[in-house]
Amino acid sequence: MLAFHRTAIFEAFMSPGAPTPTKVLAARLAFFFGLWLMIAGWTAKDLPVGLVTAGGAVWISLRLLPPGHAQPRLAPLAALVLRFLRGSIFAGFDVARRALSPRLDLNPGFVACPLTLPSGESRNAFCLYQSLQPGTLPTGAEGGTLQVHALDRSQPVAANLAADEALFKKATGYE
Amino acid sequence: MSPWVLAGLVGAALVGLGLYGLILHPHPLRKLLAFNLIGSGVFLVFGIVARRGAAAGFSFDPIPQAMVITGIVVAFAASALAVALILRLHAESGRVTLDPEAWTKPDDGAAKS
Amino acid sequence: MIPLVDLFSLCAIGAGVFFFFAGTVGLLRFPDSLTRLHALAKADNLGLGLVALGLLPRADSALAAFKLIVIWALVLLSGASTAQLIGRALRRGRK
Amino acid sequence: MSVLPFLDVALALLVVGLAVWTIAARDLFASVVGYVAYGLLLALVWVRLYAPDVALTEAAVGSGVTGVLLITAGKRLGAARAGEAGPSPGLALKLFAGALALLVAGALVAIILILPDPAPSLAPQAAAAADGPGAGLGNPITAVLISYRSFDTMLEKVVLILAVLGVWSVGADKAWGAAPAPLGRRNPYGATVFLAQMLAPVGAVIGVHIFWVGADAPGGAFQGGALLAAMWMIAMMARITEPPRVDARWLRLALVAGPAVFLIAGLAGPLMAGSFFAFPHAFAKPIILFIEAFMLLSIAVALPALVAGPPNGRSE
Repeated sequence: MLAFHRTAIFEAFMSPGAPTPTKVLAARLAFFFGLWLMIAGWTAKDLPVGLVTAGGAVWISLRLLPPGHAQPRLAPLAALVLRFLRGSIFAGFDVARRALSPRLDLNPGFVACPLTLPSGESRNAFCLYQSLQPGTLPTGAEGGTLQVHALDRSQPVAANLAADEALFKKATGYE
Repeated sequence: MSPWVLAGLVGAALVGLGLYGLILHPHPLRKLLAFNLIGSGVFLVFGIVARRGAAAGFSFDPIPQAMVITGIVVAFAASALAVALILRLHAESGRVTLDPEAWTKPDDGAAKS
Repeated sequence: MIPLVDLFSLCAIGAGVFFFFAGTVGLLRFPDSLTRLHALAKADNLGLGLVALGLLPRADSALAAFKLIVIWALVLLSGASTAQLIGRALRRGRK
Repeated sequence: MSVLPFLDVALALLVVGLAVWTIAARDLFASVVGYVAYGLLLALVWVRLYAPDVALTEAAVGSGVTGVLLITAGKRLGAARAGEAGPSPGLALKLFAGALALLVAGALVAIILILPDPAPSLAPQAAAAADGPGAGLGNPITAVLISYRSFDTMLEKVVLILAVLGVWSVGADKAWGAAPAPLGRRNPYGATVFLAQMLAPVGAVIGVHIFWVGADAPGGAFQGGALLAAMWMIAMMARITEPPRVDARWLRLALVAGPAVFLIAGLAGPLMAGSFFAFPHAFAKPIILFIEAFMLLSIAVALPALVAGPPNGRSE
C-alpha cells in the first residue's frame, strides 16, 4: 500500500504525463513533509526541523529508489486500489471461513504463474500486492515464473493473477 | 499485588533463568543470550526501584531510569564485542567451543594451525 | 448523531477483533507453516484495517486520521514482506 | 475491578515463558527469535512501570538491534552446529546450576519484598536538573542524561566508540582498513529490497522525530539513533548499500562527533556557567539539543558498525 502512496498516488496527482525528475522530487518532498506533519503536528518551531528531515528522507529515498519509469494513470489506479481493498476483504473472509470451518477446507500447494513484469520495484510491489489477495502468497520469482503458494489449488490462481497483473501494469504504466 | 512487585518477581526469575542458561549452554552465542537475560532482569529490578522512588511530582524516579537507558546501550556494545571475539575464535580454530579441554585433546577435530 | 458514530466504531473494531481471532485460530489449526502464513497475513490485514477504520471517526484531526492509515500501511508492508520471505525460505528448504 | 491486574499477570507470564523458550529452544535461531519477541514484550512491562523512554530503548536496542546482531553472527558461524560447541552438561552440573539459579532468584525476591518504605528517591534532584541547568526540558529523563548525569552519558558514548574499536581490532591484520563483510546474502530477495526502499526513508523521518521530541516527551538521541541505525541496516541487508570501509574519514568523524561535541560543551562550562558540564541557564535547551544532535549521529553510525563486525579482506 505504501508503494501506492509514495510512488504512485502522489506522483500521479503531481504529474498527469511522464514524471520529470523535478516532479518526482517535489512529490517525494511533499510526502515526507506530510509524514512529519502527521507525527509532529503543526507547530511553528518544529517546521524547520521537519523540512530538513523531509529533505534528508528524500535524499535517502533517491539513494535507495531512483525515480523509475512509472507513469501512473488515475482511473486504472483507482480501480486497482478498489480491487485491492475488495480483495483484502475477501481474503480475510476466505481465511476466516477456512480456519473456523470444522473440517479445514484446504487444498494447499505451489502454482507456477507466468509473470511478464520486469524484475525490479514494479515486480516487488506487485508481489506485495498479491500476497494480500485471497489464497495466494508469492514465494519468489525465477526468471519469468512466479512461484505462488495457494491455499486452494482448485481456484483459478494463475488466471486471477494474470488479470491482476494486467490491471497493475495499466495503473502504473510499466509495460 | 501491585505492578511493581510483579515486575520485580519477573526480574528475579529472569536473573535465575539467565544464570542457569549461562552455566549450562555449551554454545557461546547461547551463553551470550543467557547473559543478556540476566542483564534485562537486573535492569527490571532497578526499574522497580525507579518506580517506587516516585516523588517531586513525577510518577517515577528519573535518575535510575536514565541509568537503565545507558545500561541497555552499554550491554549492547559489550554483546557486539563478545560476538566479534566468538567469530574470530571460530575463524582461527574452526570451532566454537569454550571448553579448555577440547583444545588439548589431539583427536577431537584437529584445529587448523 | 454521536451514538451512531460510536456504534460504527464498535461494529468495525468488533469485526476487526473477530478477524484477528480467526487468524489466530488459523495459525493454530492450519497444517503447515506455509498455510499458517496465509492465515496471519490476510486476517491481520483485514483485522487491523477494520480497527483503524473504527478509530477514524474518533481521531482528533485529519492528520491523526492519516496517521492511523499510515500505521495500517506500515504493518501491511512489513507483514506482507515477512510472509513472502518466510514463504520463500520454506519453499527453498523443501527442495 | 479493572482488567489491568489480569493483563499485568498475563504479560508477566508471557515474558517469563519467552525467557524459558530462549534458554530451552533447541537451536540458536529459534532461541534468538524468542529473545526478540521477549524484548518487545519486556518493553510493555517498562511501559507499565511508567518508563516509556526505557521501553523505547529496550524495544529498539535491547530487542531489535541485538536480535540482528545475534542472527547475523549465527549465519556467519554457519555450519557450526550446537553439538560442536561441546558435550551437553551432566546431571550433576544441571542440578548445581538449577540450585544456584534458584538461590540467586530467591535472594532477589526476598530483597525486593523487604525494600525500604518509603523508598529513597533522587527525583527532587532530577526535578532540579530539569528546572535548573537543563532549563525548559519537559522530559526529566533527557534532563538527567544530559545535565544531571552528563559525565556518565558522555563516557557511555566513549564506551560505544571503544567497543567499535574493539570489534574492528578483532579482525585479521591484513584486512585492516577494508570494509566489513556484507550483511545480506549475495542475491537479496525482492521482498527485502522493496521493504528497505519503502521503509528506510519513512523510518528515518520517525527516528529524527523521536530525537527531536526527546527534549519534552519520551524519546531522545538513544532511541532515535537506534531507529536510524536500524534503517541503515535494512538497506545494508538488501545490499542497496554496503558497510563502509573502517578507514573512511567520514565514518570516524561521525563516530567521535557526539562525545567530542559533548566534551567541548562540558569544557566550556567553567567559562560560561562556572563549573564543568554546567550550561548557562538561558541557553541550556538549545545547547542540549545541539549536543544531542551529534550524539544522534554517533549512535546511528556506531550501532551498525558494531553489527557489521570487523573489517574483512575478502570481497565475498
